Amino acid sequence: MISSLESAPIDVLHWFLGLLGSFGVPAWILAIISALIIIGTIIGVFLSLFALTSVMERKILARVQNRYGPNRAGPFGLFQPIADGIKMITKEDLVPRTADWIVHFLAPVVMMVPALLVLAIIPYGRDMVPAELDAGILYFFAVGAGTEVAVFMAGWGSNNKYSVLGAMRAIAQMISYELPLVISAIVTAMISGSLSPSAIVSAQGGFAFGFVPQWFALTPWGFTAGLIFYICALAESNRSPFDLPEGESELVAGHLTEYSGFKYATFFMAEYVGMFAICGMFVTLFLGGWQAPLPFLDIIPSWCWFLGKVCFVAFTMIWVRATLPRLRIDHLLAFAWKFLLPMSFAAFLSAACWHYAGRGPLAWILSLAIVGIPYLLLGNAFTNRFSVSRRTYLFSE
Amino acid sequence: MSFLPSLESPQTIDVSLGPQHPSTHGVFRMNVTLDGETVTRLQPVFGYLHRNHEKIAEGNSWLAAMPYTDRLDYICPLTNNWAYALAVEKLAGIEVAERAEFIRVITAELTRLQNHVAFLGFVLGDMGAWGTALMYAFREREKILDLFESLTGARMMCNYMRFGGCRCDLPPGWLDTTRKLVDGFPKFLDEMEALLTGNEILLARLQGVAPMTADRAINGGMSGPVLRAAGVDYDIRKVDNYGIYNRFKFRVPRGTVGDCYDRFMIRVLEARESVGILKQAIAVIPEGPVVNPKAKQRGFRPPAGEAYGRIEGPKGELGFYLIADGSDKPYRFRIRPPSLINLTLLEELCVGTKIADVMVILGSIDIVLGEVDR
Amino acid sequence: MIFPGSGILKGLAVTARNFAGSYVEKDRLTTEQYPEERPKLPEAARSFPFLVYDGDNPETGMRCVSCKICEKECPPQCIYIIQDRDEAGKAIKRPKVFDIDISVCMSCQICVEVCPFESIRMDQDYELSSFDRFGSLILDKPKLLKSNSYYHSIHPTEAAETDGRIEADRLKKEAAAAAKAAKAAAPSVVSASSSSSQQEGKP
Amino acid sequence: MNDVLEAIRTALPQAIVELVNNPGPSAQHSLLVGRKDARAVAEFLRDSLGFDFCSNVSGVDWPPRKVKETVLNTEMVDGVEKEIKTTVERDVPGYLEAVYHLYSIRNKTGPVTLRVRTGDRDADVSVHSLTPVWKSADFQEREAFDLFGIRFDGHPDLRRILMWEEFADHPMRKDYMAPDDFEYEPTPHDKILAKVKARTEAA
Repeated sequence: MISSLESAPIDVLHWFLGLLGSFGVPAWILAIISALIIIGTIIGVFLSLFALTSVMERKILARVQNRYGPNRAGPFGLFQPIADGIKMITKEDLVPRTADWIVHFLAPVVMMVPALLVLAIIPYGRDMVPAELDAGILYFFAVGAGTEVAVFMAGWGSNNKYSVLGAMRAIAQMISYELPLVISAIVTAMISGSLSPSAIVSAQGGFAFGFVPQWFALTPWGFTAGLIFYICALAESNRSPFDLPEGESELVAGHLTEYSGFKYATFFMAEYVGMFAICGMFVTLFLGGWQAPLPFLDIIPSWCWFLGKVCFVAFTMIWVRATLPRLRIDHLLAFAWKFLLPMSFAAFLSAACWHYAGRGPLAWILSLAIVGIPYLLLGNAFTNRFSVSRRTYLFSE
Repeated sequence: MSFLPSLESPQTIDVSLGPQHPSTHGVFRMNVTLDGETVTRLQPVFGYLHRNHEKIAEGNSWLAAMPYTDRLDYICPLTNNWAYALAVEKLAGIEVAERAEFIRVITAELTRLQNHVAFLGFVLGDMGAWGTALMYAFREREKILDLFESLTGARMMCNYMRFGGCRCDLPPGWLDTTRKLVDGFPKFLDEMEALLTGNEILLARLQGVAPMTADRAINGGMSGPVLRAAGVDYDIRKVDNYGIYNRFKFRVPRGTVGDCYDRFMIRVLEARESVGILKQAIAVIPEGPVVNPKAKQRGFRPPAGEAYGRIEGPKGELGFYLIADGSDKPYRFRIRPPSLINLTLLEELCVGTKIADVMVILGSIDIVLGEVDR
Repeated sequence: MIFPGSGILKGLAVTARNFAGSYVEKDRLTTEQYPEERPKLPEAARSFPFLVYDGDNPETGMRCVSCKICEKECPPQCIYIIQDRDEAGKAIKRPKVFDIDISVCMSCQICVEVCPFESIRMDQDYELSSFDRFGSLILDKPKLLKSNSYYHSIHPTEAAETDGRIEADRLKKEAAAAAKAAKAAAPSVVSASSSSSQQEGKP
Repeated sequence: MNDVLEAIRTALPQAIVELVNNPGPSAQHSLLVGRKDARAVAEFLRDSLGFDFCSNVSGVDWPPRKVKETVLNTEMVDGVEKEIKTTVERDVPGYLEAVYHLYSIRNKTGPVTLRVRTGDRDADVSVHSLTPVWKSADFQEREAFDLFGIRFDGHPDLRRILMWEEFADHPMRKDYMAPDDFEYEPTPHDKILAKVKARTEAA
């Protein structure tokens, strides 16, 4: 039973394909059908996850802010996404008269495509990778960069000043954060010796002392690289505190100002799917992918672990969003280039030391020092650079 | 892309921030010229909420102007009431009942508390913190508004002060509820400070942004927390000793740099001082009538003359300049709106900063459009 | 600052505490779930004015004598009164038309304060929204008139005080009338009873 | 106030400055400064006497009026007028007035009230702007210009502030008549309303 639950999705697929095969369907059609089923399942899972998250995000934000959140549509407000969807679809689709309507129309599509494409290489469970690419990570970042074009298309095509400002910000931000994002991901590839996500996940298998999982996030270099990856993931998916392109309080809605109705919903959906993809990548690279955190928890199927971890990371993103104010554009860029980039190099070095110092206590000390010292130095220099200081105030009686 | 060329140069774009904009605190509008993200010119445009309050008041009786003052700075109606009542009392030489003076101090300091905590929330909203701080602030403000409702009958449009006193006495148990709230308030301020004042992003966003020297602040007519943040020790509660403020011990905080962070922190510190004043006032409030029985409300005709009365409102110096000609209507009714005059230096403060800072600077000045446009 | 990022972590701790606290502590969640939960209004709460009548008949028990002081004092001038006249065209102390435009009214309570006949009072009904901008927001006399017992149910303390004042007034008037009656001859009894008839019918 | 007046008179002997008595209980007397001397007096007040804070600038409109007795008159001309006990009607020409309330933040004193009068309120409405002296007068002088029509010469940016640019009149003047249709604006709903009206009339 356990093994069947573990491989249940694959078993069902194989059973279905076998059934079709017994009717004499040629193999190449079977391959296409198989791919279509996998694609359909993934899109279905992620879109329903998106629907669930859009309501959970609002509920979590509300609870952080001591409110109830949506609780009118259906039990606990769970049908809220359906209501939202109906609202979005029935709204008028406005296109400004002076907009470049082709670009304006294409932007949400271009936004959606890479968000869905990158889902192909993520290992969702044991032996559950839709497309087993040897250079999966490379593919992920290469395709993921496509969203930048979409954001810029949206900003430029709208012919709105707020949109252009938002698009300019988005380009500056995404390109700056792409660099530390990739470098921090490369660190894991370096340790595990492969660019394939499945190989990276299996490199994190096993337990030290029998109960401590050997996830990369639990090593000094992996923690640093993971944190950098996480911060960059926030920035790449335009989430608070890096939501400058939308910049609600400054730029109204940034590149989305002139979008309404279903186009807006597509953007919204793409952003959430993109966020899940990058969360999935984060889980794959640093949190042991689909592996259970403790040996005896193996009884729960691996794909459940994967989804659970993704949801946890998404929850922390919502939590961060509820807490932090937005950065300013110059701080944002300085943070990327002057702090995150050097720190990701430090993580790089630290990982190298870890590898060559034998992954023992010495390696711990060395790699901790290599990331810790730059962190304190750089961090303090960085905060002083922006004259961040505690102040004393004078009182007069 | 076919923007109209900017007035300044082809390198810049003109953006009209407002009057419909998420964070201009109402229908304020700024015509901003941007060079990239940097502001090179900023021109405030007023009047979208103008209803000529002064003309309305000049056409009504002296008493009938009182409910209109609620609608000036609708976040803090009770201090507006007090400023008007104070000016009229100066004009006609009316004594204020002893108990009413205490009630005025208590309500005014409660108003200051709720204004300042709401301010913290609004500034964080302007910085894009998704309303978390705002909701915490409103959670506490709600309790103060409930107090106002049980005292005056309305949460925001209180219409409570009268010439020579207040409209009605405190309901039974009101002081106990207030004491409980005041005692719990520092805990809430601690929570707010833990959330906000150490946050590196917030510090980077506020510190060093738009500093103001003391001389410039005085010449520009800044008042209230904005003036004190610039390092000027000037609190009308201390200087004019209006009401009975000389009976309470409190300190006046002042900043050193005069930037957004100082303006932000001055509010937190002032809220803590207000808690102290409230505790003292609740402890010693005497019994007695709440309105001077000699003061006439209906058909009130002050002797001919003029008076300028001002108080330290939560947003700054709120003054009323009244001219009476002996009739039952004000001859001239002029409001000195702190929100409007504190915007005098807005352009100076904003030029050279980023567009995101404009919202923070505007937020740190703390305006309410009801008062700016009147 | 020794440990960069500590302020952010502290902030995250505060929000986490609030997130968990909102499920546990009742006073963190201040929202009222409106149509199901209704706020308990304090006695002083006010919405829009209404007219008090004594007894059961709104027309005869009306306290309003159409003195038009409220009309004159109303800051936004939302009260409109026409005095009633008998067949002979003589003015009688009763309004024929008494309209309050509550789309203009700003709930300031000044009409209540200036009314010398304890007739106009503030209601607490806040569910007044309607689809008709002009018709249903102008309250006419039948809509405005509400019984003294209703007044007692929304503002018990204030209503009791008002009744006490009216009672004292009546007693004073009766005493004056009695003194007058004692001073003069018999026929003045009739006028004494008629003068007090306006304030009859208190619960 | 008298010592301020003395100080001005000693320092600026050629300036026209006179004390305007305030008969009311507030006893806030004011200084009436000649139009040409306002700037010099203001600079002297700021630099030498320390009145560094211009709190309030307000316009006042005094339309032409007939003065018979001292009863209805205000404090502006009282000091002079009271002595003449004749019942002859006298025309006082109308003028506009800009009133400045000054405080000293350095010395914590004030207020000193400065009044500057224009000539005829229709033809000759300019006074010197004090914005170069106190920046805080900027918006307030614009407001006085907008609502009263006082022209402030030397103001850096004298435009309407509250009313829109195309607006012609000055609404705070005493003789301003508000148009009675200012809330009406034609909307698409007018057609619907007309249709509804036609239908109800037909029925």
